Amino acid sequence: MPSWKNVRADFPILHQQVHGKPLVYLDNGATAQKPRAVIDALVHYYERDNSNVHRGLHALSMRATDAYEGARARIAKFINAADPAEIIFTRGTTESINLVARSWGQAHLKPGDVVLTTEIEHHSNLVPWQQAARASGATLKYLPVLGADGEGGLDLAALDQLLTPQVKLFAFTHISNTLGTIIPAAEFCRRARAVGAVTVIDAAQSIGHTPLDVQALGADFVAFSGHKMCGPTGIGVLYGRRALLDKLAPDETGGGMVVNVTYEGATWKPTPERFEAGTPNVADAIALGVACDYLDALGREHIAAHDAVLARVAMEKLSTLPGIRIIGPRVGAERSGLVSFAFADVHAHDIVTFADEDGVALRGGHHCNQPLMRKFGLTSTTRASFYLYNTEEEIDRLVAALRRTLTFFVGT
Amino acid sequence: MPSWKNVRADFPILHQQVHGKPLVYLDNGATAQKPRAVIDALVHYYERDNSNVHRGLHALSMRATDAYEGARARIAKFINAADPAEIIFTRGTTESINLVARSWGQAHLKPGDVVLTTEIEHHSNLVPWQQAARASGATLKYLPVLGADGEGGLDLAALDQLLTPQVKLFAFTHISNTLGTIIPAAEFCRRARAVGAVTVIDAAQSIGHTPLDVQALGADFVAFSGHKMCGPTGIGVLYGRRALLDKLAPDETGGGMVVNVTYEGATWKPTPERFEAGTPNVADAIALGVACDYLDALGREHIAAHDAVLARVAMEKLSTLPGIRIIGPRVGAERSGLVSFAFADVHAHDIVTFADEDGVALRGGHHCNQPLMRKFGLTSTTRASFYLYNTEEEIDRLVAALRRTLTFFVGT
Amino acid sequence: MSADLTELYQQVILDHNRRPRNRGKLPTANRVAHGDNPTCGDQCSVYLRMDGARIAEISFDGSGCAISQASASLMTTQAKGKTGPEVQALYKHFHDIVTTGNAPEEISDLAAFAGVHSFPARIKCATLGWHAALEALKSDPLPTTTESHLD
Amino acid sequence: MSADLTELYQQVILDHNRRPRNRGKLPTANRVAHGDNPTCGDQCSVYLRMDGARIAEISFDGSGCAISQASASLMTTQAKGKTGPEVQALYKHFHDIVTTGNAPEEISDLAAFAGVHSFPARIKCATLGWHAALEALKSDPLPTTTESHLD
Ligand SMILES: Cc1ncc(COP(=O)(O)O)c(C=O)c1O
Ligand SMILES: Cc1ncc(COP(=O)(O)O)c(C=O)c1O
Repeated sequence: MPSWKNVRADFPILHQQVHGKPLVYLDNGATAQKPRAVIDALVHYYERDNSNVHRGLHALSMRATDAYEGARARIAKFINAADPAEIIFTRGTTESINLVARSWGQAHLKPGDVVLTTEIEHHSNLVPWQQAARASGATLKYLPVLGADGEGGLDLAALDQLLTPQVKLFAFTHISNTLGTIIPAAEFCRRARAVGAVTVIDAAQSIGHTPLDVQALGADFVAFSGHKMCGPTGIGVLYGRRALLDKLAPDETGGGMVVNVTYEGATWKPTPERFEAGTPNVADAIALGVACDYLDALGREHIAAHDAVLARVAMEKLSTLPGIRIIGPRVGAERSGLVSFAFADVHAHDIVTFADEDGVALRGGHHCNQPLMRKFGLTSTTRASFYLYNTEEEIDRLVAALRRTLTFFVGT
Repeated sequence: MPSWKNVRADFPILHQQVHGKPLVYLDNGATAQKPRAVIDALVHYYERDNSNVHRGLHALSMRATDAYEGARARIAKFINAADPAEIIFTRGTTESINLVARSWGQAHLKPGDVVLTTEIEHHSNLVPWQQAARASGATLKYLPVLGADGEGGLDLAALDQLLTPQVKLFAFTHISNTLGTIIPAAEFCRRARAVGAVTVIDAAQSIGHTPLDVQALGADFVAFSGHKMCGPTGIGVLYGRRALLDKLAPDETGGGMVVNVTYEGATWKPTPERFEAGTPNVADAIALGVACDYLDALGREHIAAHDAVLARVAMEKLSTLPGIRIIGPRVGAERSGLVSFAFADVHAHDIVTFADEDGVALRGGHHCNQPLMRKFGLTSTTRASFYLYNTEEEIDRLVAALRRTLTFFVGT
Repeated sequence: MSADLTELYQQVILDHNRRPRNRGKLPTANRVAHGDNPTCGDQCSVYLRMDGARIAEISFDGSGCAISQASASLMTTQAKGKTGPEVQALYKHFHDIVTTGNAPEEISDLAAFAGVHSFPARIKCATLGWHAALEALKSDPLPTTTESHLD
Repeated sequence: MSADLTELYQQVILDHNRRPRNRGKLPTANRVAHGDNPTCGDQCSVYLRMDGARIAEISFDGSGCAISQASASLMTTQAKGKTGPEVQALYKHFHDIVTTGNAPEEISDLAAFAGVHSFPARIKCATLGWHAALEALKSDPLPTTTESHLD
């Protein structure tokens, strides 16, 4: 059983030196590290149970199938889905969103329709909608973000104007990977439902960081990645409300998702199989279920609280750096456990390289958020993103690394 | 370094008892087992290097990127691709084929065109072409298989008739997962090229079992899965000739595959990034590279020879069973390392359940090959499929299990 | 042979598998439904001649393993003469038996399938014929017709 | 500061980063090309005024890290007065330097970038301006025009 007392001991990767300094991993917005239990689940699967699922009647195949479907049920419980059949395994958030954009988009979007999204979306929740709009002749509109640095959050007044009955689908992020803004997702879902629009929530940044109840949110589709919630790479989930999935055509086709195939055509299985053509990523799905166990043992509300403390401390300490420009919510305002910032005279890449020398892993760039950067007059920021194993001491290491970099480049 | 002397020792999963009997794993056509080196690669990655690739400048991210791109280069070498950029990572064969069927199909197929495939395809190389043909108005045609049990192989004479200039794409399997037939893929590519048709080879069953040189084959696209070649689940490859990939539109869109994104639209990176939207399955790609090392250390020509011996022995011993009907090439003819068979009075599922009691893992069913089964007047067969760690003694265990089952049901 | 396997392949199951009862199309059927087990490709059609609310005649057709064939065969013998709700109630018993392994005394015939519960992957085989029967009961009556439409 | 980092951020690089040479649009340009580093969003435009086969004037514009800015700046000072093939040859040297870390004596100015080879992820930063320059050399001449078309 994991415990907050020695959470860092659960993560083998943290106990290494980078350039002779203990690693400070602050790139959790890109991907989270994996606890021993998740790594062990992979090893256990490949050493004991590995087999193809669904179509097998021998012992290994039954074990693999039980574990795979058990993971599906575990994840359904993790997000309080009403039915495990609402959990579709994908490669990650990006594929989940593409699946909806294509299958749902092709069936429902037509010229004159509006797809609504926001100005703060990750490319993965933006470009697929551009493509779906283009393919269908629908129009893509953006809910604006307020403030020169996005500190005002999304424009709720504009939402009233934008959410017309022409809006067929509203896709928005739950937590911004660049600003750290937490979006009032339940309210957005409620307002979208009022005009009959289907909602798609990009939960990539929230899934591992805060309790998430798809029924309480009232969401139609929710997309997330395993690798950002202590699970392996290569596995993710599309949650869809059963009533919608039951009417949705498959995206990919092939083995495992068909009932009857002739040389003339094929018929489809019900959800979730209909959306999982081919041999699934069995091992990683199982390990994702174990990641859910791990996070729930610590308590997602505690993880959220831990993140919030680190964000507050980081905001306070970073604000003291000369010339820093922090984007997203202001000091004291609610934000998730990440901080993006820029300096006029030092480029993010140089900062990341210098910080790396001090063992501090940061991300510098546009964070798959180019249009938003451009809106702020930036081309890149540096981002520090926290998770359950980070500490306040690590924030001091971050600030020291930044001071050293500033001294080198700016001389202050 | 693996060696043929103690190959079984490399595979932890083999050393277990099922129902009190040592496991005899003969379900390799469905998925192969993993050597220790592949499992270790996953552990090593998650314990030392895990990070998001491409967009990172810190130490872990550079290590992860190097390992991921190193795996791409390793796989390019494995199939003798001219350029690592011709290797696109996917979830597996099914997704690889869907990618071509959609991206290539949408761009090139129009009413009047013909897509040619064969009567022996796996659903994963069949249904996507039905869908592509339907979407474009093209016609799907099938190259027939000869003989009441498919023992005559594909009808080469009919190929002359069918390969008209209307054929824009020819998709065929390299090795049949149901018949064990080995297709003359190089000849098919040559003849397809002569009429200007693009070729798609489903190499799911051949990739781990025989040397495969995409340039020698002259293939345009080749699809395969990692899990059938000692690699992890959830990773596969689409090989595409550079000249074709350079002109191909992306399938999925999102982070990592774009050059420039505005609120109005986006531009794409070149191959392979263009086809890998979102965070890739980094760990499993790296482990797949290690699987290539493993197979090459043993030598794929030796694996093919080993498979051939087991297939011959199995054919001889199985032929002695009363009432057995073996489909595919006849005793003595060339076949890959798998044998599918049926009995008039005992259903495949009952056989698989009985064999499992004896620790022998078999597959029973339609093997994602329903139309072919129907053509043979069957609904299912039992399949024993071999790999590098199987032995002749295991075939004796198989035959004994079948005898016991027959005695029980038929009394002979 | 292990105890589990002996339990699974009870004598009554083997008997129904070797000599299926009420097998084949029913020329006089006024209800029909078809069931698939997509996992393995097994198929089962069930034909009913309803006489008012009761099943006057019943047959099944299809292909599958010993468990699915025997189950469909036994189902026809049990369902004959019963009403829809009665068949529904029987199925509930049967489903309990194959999922838990516990068979109440009074429905001893179906108890032969208790061994299925040790083989979860086979539960779908055991219930295939029942599902088709329940579907047939719910289905619209066939138009009065000759046998040929059933081909 | 580690030896690698000192090597990377040589004085000449810092100097070019702080006081970039030939920065900004070139009103009289008759060739222009644009380079992107899609990995990080860095951008660089290079403007040329060709006088016959030679680069009479050159400038760059864009945004990026110290390495990319300094490299583009230094590139402009090196390319000025040269022909296309001469710039090509210089780039070959430069590419060798940033990928191997070995700098031949005779091209000592570019040698400041030898430290890049310890930071493979930064090679694309160092070559961004060069790529844009080579593209500009290959590009079609701009129609005679005012400055405005370059906005
Ligand atoms: C010939 C053939 N093609 C395609 C596939 C599909 O591969 P996957 O399920 O890994 O996508 C398989 C394996 O199931 C196969 O045997
Ligand atoms: C907000 C957000 N959406 C979508 C994604 C895409 O997730 P993935 O790359 O795992 O598909 C990410 C992460 O990169 C993200 O932060």
